[in-house]
Amino acid sequence: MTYLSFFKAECLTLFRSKQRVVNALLFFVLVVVLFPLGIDPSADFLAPAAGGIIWCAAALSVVVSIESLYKESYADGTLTQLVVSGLSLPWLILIKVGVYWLAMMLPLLLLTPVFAQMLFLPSDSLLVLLATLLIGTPGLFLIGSIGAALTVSLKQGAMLMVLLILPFYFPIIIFSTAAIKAIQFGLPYGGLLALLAAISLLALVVAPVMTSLCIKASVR
Amino acid sequence: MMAFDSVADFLQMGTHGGFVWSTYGLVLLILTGLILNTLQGRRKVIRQLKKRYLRESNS
Amino acid sequence: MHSVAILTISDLWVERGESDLLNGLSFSARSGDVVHITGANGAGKSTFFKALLGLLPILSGSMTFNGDSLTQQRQNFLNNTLYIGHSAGLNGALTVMENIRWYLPKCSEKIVEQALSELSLGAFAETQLHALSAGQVRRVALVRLWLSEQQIWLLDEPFTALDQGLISMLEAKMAAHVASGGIVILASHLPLAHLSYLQVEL
Amino acid sequence: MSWIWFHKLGSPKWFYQWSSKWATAVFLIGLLATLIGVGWGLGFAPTDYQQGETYRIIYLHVPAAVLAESCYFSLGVAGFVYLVWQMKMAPIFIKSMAPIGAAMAAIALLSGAIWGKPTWGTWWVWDARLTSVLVLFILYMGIIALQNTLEDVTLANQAAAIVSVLGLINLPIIKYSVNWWNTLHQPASFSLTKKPTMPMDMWLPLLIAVIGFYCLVAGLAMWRMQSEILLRERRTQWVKEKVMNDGV
Repeated sequence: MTYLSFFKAECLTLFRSKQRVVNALLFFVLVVVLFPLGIDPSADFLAPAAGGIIWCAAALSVVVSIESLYKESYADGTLTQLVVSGLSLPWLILIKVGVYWLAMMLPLLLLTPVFAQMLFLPSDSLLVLLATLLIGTPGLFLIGSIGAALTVSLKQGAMLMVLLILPFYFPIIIFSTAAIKAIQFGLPYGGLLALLAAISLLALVVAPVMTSLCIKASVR
Repeated sequence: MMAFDSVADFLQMGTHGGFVWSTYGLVLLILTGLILNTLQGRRKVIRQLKKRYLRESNS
Repeated sequence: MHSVAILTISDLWVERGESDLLNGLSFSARSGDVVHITGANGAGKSTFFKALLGLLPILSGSMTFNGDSLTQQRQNFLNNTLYIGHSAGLNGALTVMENIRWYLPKCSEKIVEQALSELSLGAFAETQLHALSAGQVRRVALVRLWLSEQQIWLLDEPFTALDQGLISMLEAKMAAHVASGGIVILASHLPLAHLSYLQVEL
Repeated sequence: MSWIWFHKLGSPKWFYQWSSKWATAVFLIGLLATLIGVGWGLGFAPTDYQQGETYRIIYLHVPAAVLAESCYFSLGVAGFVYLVWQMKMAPIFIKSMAPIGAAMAAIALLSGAIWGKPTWGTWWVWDARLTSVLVLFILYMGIIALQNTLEDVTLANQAAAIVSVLGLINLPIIKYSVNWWNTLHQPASFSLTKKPTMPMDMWLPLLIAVIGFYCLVAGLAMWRMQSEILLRERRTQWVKEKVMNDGV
């Protein structure tokens, strides 16, 4: 096994099970739709809330779908093979999470302008929204990966995983929606994007190591 | 030297006695629960271990 | 030339849940050795492999690899080791060929196809693994084993779901592997028919 | 510097014996100090010129809030110690401390809400402090849930340690972000810190109550850790003798 062959295998596996990604995206769409349906369809409410709605929907669909990231490899023994492959487990995890991020975020970023339009988000905010998604979601995926590894050995781990991980998403959601609010009020938002980047970078350093510790403890 | 003139005043706590006293009641409840839970957990562990050791020495 | 012990285990104890396992297991393996670990269910055969691979902490005892502590040589050891456990460790979404090529990217397709047909899997090269039967999946794991370059094979119950012909075939492959300087450590409740081996009872 | 204390602390047997000597005393001191502090605050401290008598909730609210955060900090440190040195006592500490911390956070939240109604006219405001204590409470519940769900002890240890450490890294970020978010949404009109400095005879009982809570929590934690030690070390001879001979 090499890092490259693992990367290829991951891409192939995800491509074969694309329904998983499609489901997560549909979930995202449904959560977005819930807000106009459940609260208020008028532009007065939606326009200022649009950034927050899209972010909440994104965070929820990430946390729900990433729960099964390691489930199948755990069941079929490939996770054990990764641990004993002699390659560095944190790097393999980074590849796995990275591939999943690409597969889910590319379509999500393409969907976002459509929903921004439907939620009456002013067009100058759209770019900031896309920037926050691009910078902030790696943090969501990396933190989610830890949660997925924590609960990989549980059959009914989804709820526990959401309970554990969602609080760690709060800062990312707060800074992202704050950046979108900032541009709507004509305030500077660069600092907020930098904060988001800092959180994602911190997660990039910490999460693969933590995930690998959990996985090593789980596959025994 | 108490800050209140009478027991009635003390129980009244100005205008919001209900709030103050219900807080104290709730906290008392939670803390007692925690202490009882701690002591009971200890008894349970010891009972459980005793049973286990007795079974072991019998077999 | 085969006198130097590559892997030495001495007085190994591992804690697993309620009990201490392995009973101070000791043996040493030189290149060319087949070590056959036997023992009742729950005696710790799988536990031993997990301790060897660093998945379980050891309670006491020592393990050395090429004369150095195994814990310090872990990476080196894992690079020279191929472990096949109870589950085959193959990805159900990938085809047979993709599975093998994922583990062995340097192997050419031709060689893989040859090995596949040897195990009568030739027709399934482009079949996704979850469409195969348990026995077939087991055989794919064997293909991976045969094409690997690792010196040490760690096989946990390798004969499960194999018929008599395949068992003899696997034994022959093990014989060939140790003849070329390899080491095989296997745990199984079956005796080996066609091999000379070092038996370790747990 | 001698590291012997560190190694001793890592030994469940040593800790059990050491804490047997201290747990009850510390708990009783805590109980006494809490009663003195709270009683003083309730009956003898002067009336607040702004809030009247209602402010007396502070003598429970502040100690609980302080403890909720201190407990979480200690969990994070224990998690770190476990991940780095695999010290046996660390997961025992985490498991024993999490429910106590959760109780403290619950007290802080409830007393805060009840205090809020007469002073702010509402049970809850999305104030930075309240929100971050709420997050803290959820984090505690997460750790407890994780410990109760994972059956493999080693895995549960590892998982709880990891979540604790993550929380330690994340708590300042959460606090900062919530603070930030709060100032964006509404001016911080209900800040405790903005009040004029407390007179001596108001904060002295508060100080005593805080110290009392600390001791109370320490005593409880020792007892809970002792039970956990007995359970985890059940296969050792000393636990067997302890349980069978003196019934502990």
